[in-house]
Amino acid sequence: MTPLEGCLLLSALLFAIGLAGTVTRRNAILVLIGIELMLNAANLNFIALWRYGPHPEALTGIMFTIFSIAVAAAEAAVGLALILAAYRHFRTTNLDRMNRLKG
Amino acid sequence: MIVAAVNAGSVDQVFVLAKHALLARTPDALQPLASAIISIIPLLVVFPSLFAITTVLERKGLGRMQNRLGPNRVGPFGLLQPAADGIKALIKEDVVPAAADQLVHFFAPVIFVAAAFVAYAVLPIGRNMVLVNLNAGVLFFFAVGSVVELSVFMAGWSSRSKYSLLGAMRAIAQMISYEVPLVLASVPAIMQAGSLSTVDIVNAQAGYTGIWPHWYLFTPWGIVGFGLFLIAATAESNRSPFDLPEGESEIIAGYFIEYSGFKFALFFLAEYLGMFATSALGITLFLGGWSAPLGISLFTVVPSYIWFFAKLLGFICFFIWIRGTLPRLRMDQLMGFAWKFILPMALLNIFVTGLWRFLPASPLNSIRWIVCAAVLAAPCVVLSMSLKQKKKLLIRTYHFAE
Amino acid sequence: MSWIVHNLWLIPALPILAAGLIAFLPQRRRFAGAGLAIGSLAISFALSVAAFAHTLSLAAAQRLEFVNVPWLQFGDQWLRIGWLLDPLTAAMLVMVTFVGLLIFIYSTGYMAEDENFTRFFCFLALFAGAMLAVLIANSLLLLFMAWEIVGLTSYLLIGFWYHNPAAAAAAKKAFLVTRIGDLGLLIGMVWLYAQAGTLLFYDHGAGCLESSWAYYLPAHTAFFGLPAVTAIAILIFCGAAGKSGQVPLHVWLPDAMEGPTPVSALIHAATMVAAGVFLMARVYRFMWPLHVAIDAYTAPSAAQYLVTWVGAITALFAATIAVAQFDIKRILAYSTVSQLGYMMMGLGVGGPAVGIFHLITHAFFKALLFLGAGSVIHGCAGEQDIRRMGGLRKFMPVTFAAYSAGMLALCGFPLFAGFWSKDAILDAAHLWAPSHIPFYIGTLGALLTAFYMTRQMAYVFFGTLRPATPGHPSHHPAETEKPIAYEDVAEIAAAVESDAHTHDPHAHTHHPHESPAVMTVPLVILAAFAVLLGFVGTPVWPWFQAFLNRTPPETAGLHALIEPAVLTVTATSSAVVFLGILLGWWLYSRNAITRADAPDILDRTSPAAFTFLGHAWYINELYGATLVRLNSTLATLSDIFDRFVFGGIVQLVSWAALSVAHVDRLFDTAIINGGFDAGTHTVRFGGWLTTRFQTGRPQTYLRCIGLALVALVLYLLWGAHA
Amino acid sequence: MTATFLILAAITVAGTAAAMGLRNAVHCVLALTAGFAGLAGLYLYLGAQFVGFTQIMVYVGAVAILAVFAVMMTHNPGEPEEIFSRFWVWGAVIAGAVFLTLARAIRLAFAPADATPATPAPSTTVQQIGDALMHRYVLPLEIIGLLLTAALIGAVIIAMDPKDDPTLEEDAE
Repeated sequence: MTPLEGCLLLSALLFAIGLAGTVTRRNAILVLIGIELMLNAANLNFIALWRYGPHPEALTGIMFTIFSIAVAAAEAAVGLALILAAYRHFRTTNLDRMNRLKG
Repeated sequence: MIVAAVNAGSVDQVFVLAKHALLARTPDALQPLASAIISIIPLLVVFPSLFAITTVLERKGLGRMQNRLGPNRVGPFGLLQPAADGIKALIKEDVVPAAADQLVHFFAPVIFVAAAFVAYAVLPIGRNMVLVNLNAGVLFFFAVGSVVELSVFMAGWSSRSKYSLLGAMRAIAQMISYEVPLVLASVPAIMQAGSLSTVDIVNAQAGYTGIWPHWYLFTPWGIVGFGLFLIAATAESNRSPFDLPEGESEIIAGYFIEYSGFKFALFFLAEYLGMFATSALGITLFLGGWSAPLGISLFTVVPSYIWFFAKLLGFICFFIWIRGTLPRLRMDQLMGFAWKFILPMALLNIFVTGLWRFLPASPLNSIRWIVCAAVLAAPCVVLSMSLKQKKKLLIRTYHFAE
Repeated sequence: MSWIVHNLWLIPALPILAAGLIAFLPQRRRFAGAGLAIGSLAISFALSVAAFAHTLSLAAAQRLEFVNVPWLQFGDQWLRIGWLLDPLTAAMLVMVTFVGLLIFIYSTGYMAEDENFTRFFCFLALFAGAMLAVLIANSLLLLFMAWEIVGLTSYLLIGFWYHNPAAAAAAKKAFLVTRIGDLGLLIGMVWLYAQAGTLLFYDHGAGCLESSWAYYLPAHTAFFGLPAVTAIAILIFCGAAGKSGQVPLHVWLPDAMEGPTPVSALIHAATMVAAGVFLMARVYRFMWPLHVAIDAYTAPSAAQYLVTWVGAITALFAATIAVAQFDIKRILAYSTVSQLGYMMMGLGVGGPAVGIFHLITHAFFKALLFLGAGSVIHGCAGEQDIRRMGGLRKFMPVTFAAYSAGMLALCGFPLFAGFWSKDAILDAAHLWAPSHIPFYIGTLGALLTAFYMTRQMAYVFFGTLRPATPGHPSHHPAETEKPIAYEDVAEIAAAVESDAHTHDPHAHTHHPHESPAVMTVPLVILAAFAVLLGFVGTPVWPWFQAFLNRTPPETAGLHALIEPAVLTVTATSSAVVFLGILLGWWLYSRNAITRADAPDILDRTSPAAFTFLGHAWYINELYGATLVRLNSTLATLSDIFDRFVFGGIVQLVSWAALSVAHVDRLFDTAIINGGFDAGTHTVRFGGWLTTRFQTGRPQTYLRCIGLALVALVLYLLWGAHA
Repeated sequence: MTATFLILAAITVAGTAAAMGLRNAVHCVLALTAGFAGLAGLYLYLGAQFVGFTQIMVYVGAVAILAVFAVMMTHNPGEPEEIFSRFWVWGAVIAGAVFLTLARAIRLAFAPADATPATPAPSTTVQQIGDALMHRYVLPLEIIGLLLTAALIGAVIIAMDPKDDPTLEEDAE
């Protein structure tokens, strides 16, 4: 089992964990975290494929990871801000109770 | 490394040579581990002792400033006071609040201290005396610094106490607010050196013109950057006048109220270590690290690590002096200062550094000087004006401490 | 053709414009409202005077000017309307604007406390404008339109206190009764248009009053051997009779006294009711078909007979009724009717000059009398029953003087205005070839006039004050029986007027008081005219008649008086007047009436006759028994017809429609709805199905996405294998 | 397949699994930081130094703190503590299925025979990354900068409660 394969399996596992958290947790913040996890799994894939790929000198993987980290940061900031606003409105972060469009 | 050791002064390189000698005697399989241990041990010894000295120094210095003697009972001139304190901390009962979150409560100081120590890995304390020369060294430093905040939060949250929580929140808010200017203030040096590696940065400042060193301090952006860095560092290490997190007067001791005994001592240690580390980074970035202040043989023969620690002591004294002098800020003043003055100035400073870099150096250095200084000075004045004006204060409500 | 003729239309236009403006004023802008109305009418008065002067400045022959403007086009020809200025118009203009102006001013005092002050002046101004339009109209159509507006304003003003049911009823009555007459007028107008093809009076020889038609029209005989023109004249007279309250259409005029007294004075005494007479004078030509030159001494036409007899009968009839009235305004109203009868009679026997002369003089002294009555009512806090007045000459001397002047003028006391004009009528009647009966009737009427006016004076101004005893005294045995009592009406009106005057500080004092100057000054002015105006038409110097007839005035000289025919008539009428006054004095003032509920003397002598007269010959009841009932039976019949014949047809149609609809509905429910229901059910099921997925929970969606991912990967794997 | 890799992988998986499984939200976040740290270690192990430090800085230093703050601010003692939603079994099953299929795909993608020679980690200095960012990837960099600015302002605006004092936004950062 090559290192690349290990990395890929690991990232698959991370992705699954993130997905599981996202679909099972009730707390919106943790759902957001699950999404972040899935993103990180993807990042790990990028890095691994860059590392063991045919052209390590081309920094594509790293660049993509950097950008995706930046995007993830922005996403986390906005997402958490949204959760705060929603909490202010619903007085809860429980997604099952946030299921009506009209306040 | 060997080569560097050879052509450098032997006194200067004594520790390096000693390390190599030790490594030569270890089996090759263990060499990496051995070298790591050999390099780490001194750090673990030196800086805590420096911490001990600093405590005495601070207490006595403050005492003098406040017209009192300070500790003078334990040992000659109370020099053994830190030992007494350490023993006291060790034998004291370790009280953990019943409601506390045991695990987190335990891990918080550990992580804190660990992070503080790890930060030293990239700090060159002398010629060829750096633990690891990462080519993203400065980034590493800041990354580790950011872990500190998390540990602070753990401490404050796990003790289940309003005061500690408030202290933690204040501390984190303050650290985050000042981490940005800290990083931005250090960017010019990185730009000028063209590298994130601390070693390269120091080497870039190693030379002399005549007797004057090439420290970044002696450039307009360097002065400004250093000033900003100093302020940000003071705040980052929760030192007075930015010591709101442990404001004895309002929230008794901030996030580690609920800690006692050795854990408390660990926090204390970690704070000081953090202060040392930040100061060391400042030295590395602007004060030419271990390089001598004047290019004369009388100075250059002095070993580099001496210079480094001398500068560090200077920093420490400066901090003590400040603490003894300045009153504490208010929260809104703190934040306003960070976001309305330091941040714009840092950004402007980066721009000016670029300017400096691309203006022709050789014929008319003075003109370059004047231009950059002017570009920096005018906004500085304006911003300080804007800071002066009175603003209406609102009642601050902590939404997270309900 | 001077400026004034071209801009004659301004005279009616200004008050109408003012009315429009006032209509938009808020109710509280009293001063602005009254100011607008009075100002506009004052300007109209000035213009009228200018017109009159202009007419005078012309030679007698061409004192006839007109302007015609095309109004609207139908078919290939234009319908034209226009205005004219001739002596008749000029005189009437001056009279109407002057009297109207005085009454407007008087109203500001009389209506001072009414909350609908501005509305009142809006109506008044509108009336004035319409009336002036009637006067200057050169087209029967325009005249008719203005005529109807006049009727409308009369309705509005009679019912001005619409919250009083009696007033509302009176307004309705006036409107309907005059409509009956106007229907005749309308028919006549249409017929005239059919015959003559134009409604213009004067149109350079083409107008329907001009010689060409005067020769042409009689050629057609309409029916019963009447020439068409005569028939048209009779129809037009119907309208005139309706407006001027001639028998049998007089019933609305006494009830019209429900309106505010200035209205009674202006509209129902001075101007509007005279419009009928004016109309007949305007179309007098139709009654003289065979002769171009107007000549009173030729074989009259049927229309002339009709006018004469109706006038004569009205004169006597109303006079008899007036004898037995107790409401001060009603007495005047009936005397108005009777005087209008005189005018008509004069018109019939003596031509326009005679009738219009009496109209002018009567306008002044009747307005004077009404305003005096209004002043009395005002002074007595809204009291209208003469039995509860008495001795007022001590309390309101000015009113008394003016009123007595008007009374003498009305009676035809020698040298007063009424004397000359009435004499002219009696003279003409006396000389009337066909019969002498109108003359005797007129003489008898004059006697009665003198009598009832004296009676009224005695009741109101002489004797002792008989204040209203609280809890109205049962007036009169007869009044208890009658179903609709004009006096009850009068009391309601009195109550309403006292309501309208509750702000008057003197309102509830039983102590009568003189009216303010704004009311008395017009009285004095009118009194002056009532005394003097007659002298423009004496037999000695019949200037006015000549003016109206557009003949150069000739001075007859004093010998005209002692000409036997004239002398006899003058002597007779004077004697009759003296006789009437003495009789009234002997009956009512010799032993003064002391108690409000004391029965009338005549009543004591012959109750039956008195009651009969008191009920105005039961004419109202007669109409109620005949016309109204006939009308109602007809209505019932047509209702039944409608309900069962037409209603049946409608029912059948509706049943047919219903049955069709039933079939349609069956089709609908069975086929169309079925189809749509099926469709909608499908759609709803689909919606329900999709809503299962649309839960609003992101996690559900993520689950679906996860499943999809699994499916995709599996598919790819198999693809890799294959 | 070295020990380092296994250790780091273990840390990462443990941390993330704990983050998704623990009851207390704060514990979850703390465990998450552990997981992220492990991930950063993996990056370092894979020779992506810069990315590793960035990872630590961004996730441990910023995102975790943010999440912690969010947890504190939205802590509602009144509401019942039910951490898993109703259909959590389904969710878990689906996640498991996803992992299994992916793993299967990966396993199939690598023929058991090929063992790629462990190439030495490519030495990528920060200078290279900087050059790449400044030349080849300058446009994405600008866009990212714009995005971050927008996100910053947007987050402040959204999280700011008009009723509250403006100092709230520093805390939300």
